[in-house]
Amino acid sequence: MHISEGVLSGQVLSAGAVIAVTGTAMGLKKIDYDQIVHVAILASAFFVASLIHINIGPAGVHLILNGILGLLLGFAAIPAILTALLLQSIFFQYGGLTALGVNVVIMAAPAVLVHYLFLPFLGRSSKLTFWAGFFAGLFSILFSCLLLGFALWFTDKHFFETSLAIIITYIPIMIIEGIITGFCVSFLLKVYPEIIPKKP
Amino acid sequence: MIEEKFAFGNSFIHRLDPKARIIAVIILSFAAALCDNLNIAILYFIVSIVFIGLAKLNVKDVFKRIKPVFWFLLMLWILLPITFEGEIIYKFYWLEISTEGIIMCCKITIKSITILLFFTSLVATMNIASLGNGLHKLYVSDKMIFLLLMSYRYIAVIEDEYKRLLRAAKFRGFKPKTNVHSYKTFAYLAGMLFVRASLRAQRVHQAMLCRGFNKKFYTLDVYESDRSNFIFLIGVFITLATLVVLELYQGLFFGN
Amino acid sequence: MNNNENIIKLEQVVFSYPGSNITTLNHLDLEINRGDRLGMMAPNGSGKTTLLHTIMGLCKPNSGIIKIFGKQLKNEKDFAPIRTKIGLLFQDSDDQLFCPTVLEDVAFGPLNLGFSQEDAIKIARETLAKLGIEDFEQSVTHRMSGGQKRLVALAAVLAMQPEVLLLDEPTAGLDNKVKNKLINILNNIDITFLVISHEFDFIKAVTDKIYSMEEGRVLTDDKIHIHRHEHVHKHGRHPHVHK
Amino acid sequence: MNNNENIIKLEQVVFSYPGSNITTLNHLDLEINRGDRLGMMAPNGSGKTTLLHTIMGLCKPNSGIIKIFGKQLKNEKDFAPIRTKIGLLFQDSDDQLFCPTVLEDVAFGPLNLGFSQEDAIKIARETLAKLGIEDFEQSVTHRMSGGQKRLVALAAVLAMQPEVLLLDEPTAGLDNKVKNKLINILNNIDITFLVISHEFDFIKAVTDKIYSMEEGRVLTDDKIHIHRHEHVHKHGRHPHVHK
Ligand SMILES: Nc1ncnc2c1ncn2[C@@H]1O[C@H](COP(=O)(O)OP(=O)(O)OP(=O)(O)O)[C@@H](O)[C@H]1O
Ligand SMILES: Nc1ncnc2c1ncn2[C@@H]1O[C@H](COP(=O)(O)OP(=O)(O)OP(=O)(O)O)[C@@H](O)[C@H]1O
Ligand SMILES: [Mg+2]
Ligand SMILES: [Mg+2]
Repeated sequence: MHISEGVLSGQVLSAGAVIAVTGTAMGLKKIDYDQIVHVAILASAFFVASLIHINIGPAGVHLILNGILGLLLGFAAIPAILTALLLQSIFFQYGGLTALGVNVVIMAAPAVLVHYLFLPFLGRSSKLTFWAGFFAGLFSILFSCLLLGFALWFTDKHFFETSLAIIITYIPIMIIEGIITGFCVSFLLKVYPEIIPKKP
Repeated sequence: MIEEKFAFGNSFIHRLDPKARIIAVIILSFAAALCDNLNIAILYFIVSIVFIGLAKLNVKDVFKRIKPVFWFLLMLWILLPITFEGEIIYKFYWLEISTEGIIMCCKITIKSITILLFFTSLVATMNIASLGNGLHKLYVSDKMIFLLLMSYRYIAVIEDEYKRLLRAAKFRGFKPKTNVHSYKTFAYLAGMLFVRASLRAQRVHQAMLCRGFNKKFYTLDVYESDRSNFIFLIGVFITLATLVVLELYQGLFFGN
Repeated sequence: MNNNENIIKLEQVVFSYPGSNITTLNHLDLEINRGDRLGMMAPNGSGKTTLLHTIMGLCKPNSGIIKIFGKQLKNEKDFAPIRTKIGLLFQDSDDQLFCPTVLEDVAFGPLNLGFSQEDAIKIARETLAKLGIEDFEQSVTHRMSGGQKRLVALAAVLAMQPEVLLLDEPTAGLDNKVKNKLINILNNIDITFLVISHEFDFIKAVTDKIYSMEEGRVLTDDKIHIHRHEHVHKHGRHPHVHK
Repeated sequence: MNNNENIIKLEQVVFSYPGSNITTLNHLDLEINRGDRLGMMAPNGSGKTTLLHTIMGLCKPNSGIIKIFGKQLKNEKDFAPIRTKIGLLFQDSDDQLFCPTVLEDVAFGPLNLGFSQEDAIKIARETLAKLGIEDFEQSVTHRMSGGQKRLVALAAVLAMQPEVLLLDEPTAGLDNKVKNKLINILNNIDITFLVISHEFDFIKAVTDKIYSMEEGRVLTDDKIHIHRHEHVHKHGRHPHVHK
C-alpha cells in the first residue's frame, strides 16, 4: 500500500517525514544490540512476504502482512518497515524518497497499534488465537487505508471521493489479510511460540 | 529478482561520493515534490532526464524500471478526473470530468516520474554497501544502517527459501485458487518464512559474536572526496536556486 | 513390463539462467527408462540441480525437446499434471516442509490430488510407517534433526505415489545410520530413480549406472573416470598434496 | 612448544535446550591440546554442533566447568575475549557471511579486534590470497556458489588469526575439487583444530584422531568402532540389507 510521489502536499509530506523519523528513532531505541539481527532478518522476511501473490477470483494481489510484523515486533516494526520500504524503492521503484515518510506512517502506525490491541489475546485458545490474528490482519489494513485517505484529504479536500474509492477497493484485501494473518499466527504459535513476544 | 542493474556502471555519477549523491537526491526530490506549477514541473523533469544521461543509463531499462508507476498513473487518470470536484468541462450522462482533475493528473504524472528519475540516477546507481557508507557519513544512526545492510543481505536468501517452498508445494499438486485451503497454505508458507528468518537470525547473531562483535559497527571507507563532488553539489544548488526563483516569479516569465 | 520404456527423454536441451551468459545446459541429452536406477556425480555448479528443475518444468529451456511419459511438454499447462507423478526430493529438506506437523505435511500432497481428508491421513500414516518414522507424526518439523527431516521429506514425496523419483543430494550432512536407512529404502522400493550425490559409496550402493555432467552435458559412458579417493592416508604436517 | 598444553578443557558439562527435556550434553568431558588435529564423527542429533556452541559460550551449560587457555569461563564477559581466539566455521556459510561484500566480511573480525581500517583490509586481502580466492574481493556474497561461500567463510574465520579452529561439517555438499582444496589448506596450516564431518575419507585425510559422541558424551577411545562401509556392492532388486 503506497502513495506515489508527487501527489501529496508539502505539509503532509513533512508531517509524514517528521512522524516517521520520530517513530524510527523510538523503535531503534527499543532494539538492543542482541535483537538487531532478528529485526533485520524479519524485515527481510516481511519484504519477501510482500511478494507473495494471492488469487482473488480472476484478479491477484500481493500480501502486505504489516499486521503480523507489528504483532511480532511492536515498536521495532517502524524501523523494520522503513527498511523494507526503502529497499523496495531501491529495487522496484514502488514509491521514491519524498513519500517515504508518509508511507512508513501508513504501514507502521497500524502495525504498532495492532500489537498493543491484539497481542494479549494470542495463545489463550486456538479459536481466540485465530480470531485475534484475523482482526489484527483486517484492522491493520483498514487503519492503513484510513491513514492513506487522511493523507489525501489533508492534501486537497477534493480528494474525498478518491479516498473513499480506494478504501472500498481494499475491502476484499482486508478480509484476505485477516484470514492469512489468522492462520499464520496460529501456525507460529503451534510451531515456534518463541517468536511471539511476551505480552506487552 | 534483486538485480542491481544500474549499480555497476562507469559514469561521472557512478564515481561520485555516495554522500554527495544522497544530499543531491534529497533536495532535488523535495524541491520537485513541492513545486506547484506545471511549467516549472516540466523543467524539473528535464533536469532529471539530464541526470539519467549523465549516469549513462540504458533508456529501455530505466523505462522498464519505472513501469509500475504507469499502472498507478493510469488508475489515477481514470479515477481523478471523474471524482475530483471542480469546473466541469465534459459531461457524459452522470460522468463529470473536471478541469482541476485533469490538471492535477498532469502535475502528479510529471512530478512522480521526475522524482523517480532523480532516485534512479542518483541512488539506484550505488550498490547497497556504498549507500550504507554515504548514510554513515551523513550521521545516520549506525543501527539504522546496519538494519538496512543486514536486511538487504538476507532478502535474497529468504526469497530463495520462499521460491523453493512454493515450488515444493506445487510439486505436491498445490494449485493456488480462491479458497480457504489456498489461503491457509500461503499462511503456512509465510509463517514458515518468519520461523526460518528468526532461526537464521539466531545463528547469524551467534556468528557475529564469534567474530568479536562488540556493539559497534564499522564501515569500510572506499570513496575519497575529491573536487568533482564539490563541483557537482554546487551545480545542483545553482540549478535548484534558478528553478525556485523561476517559480516564485513565474508571472514574469510565463505571464499567468 | 517393458524395460526399455522411455519415461523421461531430453533431446538437445539448451538452458541458461536469465541474465547469465553461461549456458548451464548445453545441448544436453538424457534418457531415463522405466526401472532405471541412475546415479549422477559431478562437480558443484555443473548444473545437476538445474537439470532436475528442467525436467520438472521449473526452468524453461531456450531450445530442445522434453518428453515425459512419451508426451512432449512445452508449457506450464503441460507440466502441471506431470509434476505430481515425478517426485523431487530437494537438496535442502527445510525447503520442502512447511506444514505445522509432520502428518499434515505428508498429507498435503494427497489432499491436493483430491483425496478426502481421511484417505489423505491414511496414506500419510502408511507412508510414514513404511519409512519407520510413524512416531514423529505429531512432531514439529523444524525441531527435528537433519536426518529425520530428510526422511519426512521423502515420505512427503512418496505419499504422492510418483512413478519416478529425482533425489538431489539426499545424503548431504547425514550420518551413516540414516544413510544406510536410505540405501535400504531405495534398494527395496520398486520405482525408477535418479540420484545426485557427491558420495561415491552411497551412489555405488543404490544405483546400477553412474552418470556425470560436464560442460552442460550428461556423460553416460559407463567408463567415465570418477576420481575416487582410494588412498586414505595418515600423515604428518606435510602430507602428500592432492591436485 | 609444549605439546600437552591444554587449550580447551570441558569437565562434566551438562546442557539441555530450554524447553526441551532431553539432556543434549550429559556430563561431558573433553580435552583439546595445542597441536591436536581432531576429527569428530557421530550420528545426526548427537549434539556435535551443541558441543561447539558450548565451547564458544553460545549455549550456557546447566552445570560443569569450561576452561579455555587455562582459565575457567563462566559468563558472557569471560567468553567475549575468548571467542576471537577460537575460530568457528558454521554448518551453513550463509549464517556466517553477513556483510555486503567479501572484503568487508573478511575484514569484519579484524576491525572488531581493533585493527585500523587499512590494516584490516590488508589482513583480509592476505587471507583471501592464502586461500586462493583473492579475485572474489568485491563479489557480493549471496551470489556465490556453495563451495566459494565455504572458502570465504573460512577466510573470515582465519582472518581473526585464531589459535584453535572448530569446523562444523565443512564438506557437506561440496564436490571433490573443493574438498581436496580444503584438505590441502588444513594440512598445511599450523593450527589446532577439531573438525566435525560425516565423511570418513575426509576426516581420515586431515586428522590424527577421531572422536565420536554418544548419549551426550564424547568417546575419545581410539578404538571406537566407526562402522565404515567397506563393502560397496552392485546388486539386484533385493540386496543384502544393512542393519
Ligand atoms: N538462479 C540462478 N541464476 C543464475 N545462475 C544460477 C542460478 N542458479 C544456479 N545458477 C548457476 O548455474 C550453474 C549450475 O547450478 P546448479 O545449482 O544446477 O549446480 P549443481 O550441479 O546442482 O551444484 P551443487 O553440487 O553445488 O548443488 C552454477 O554455475 C550456478 O552458479
Ligand atoms: N534450538 C534448539 N532447541 C531445542 N532443541 C534443539 C535445538 N537445537 C538442537 N536441538 C536438539 O539438540 C540435539 C542435538 O543437536 P545438534 O544440532 O547439536 O546435533 P548435531 O550432532 O550437530 O547433528 P547434525 O549432524 O544433524 O548436525 C538434537 O536432538 C536437536 O533436535
Ligand atoms: Mg545442486
Ligand atoms: Mg550439526
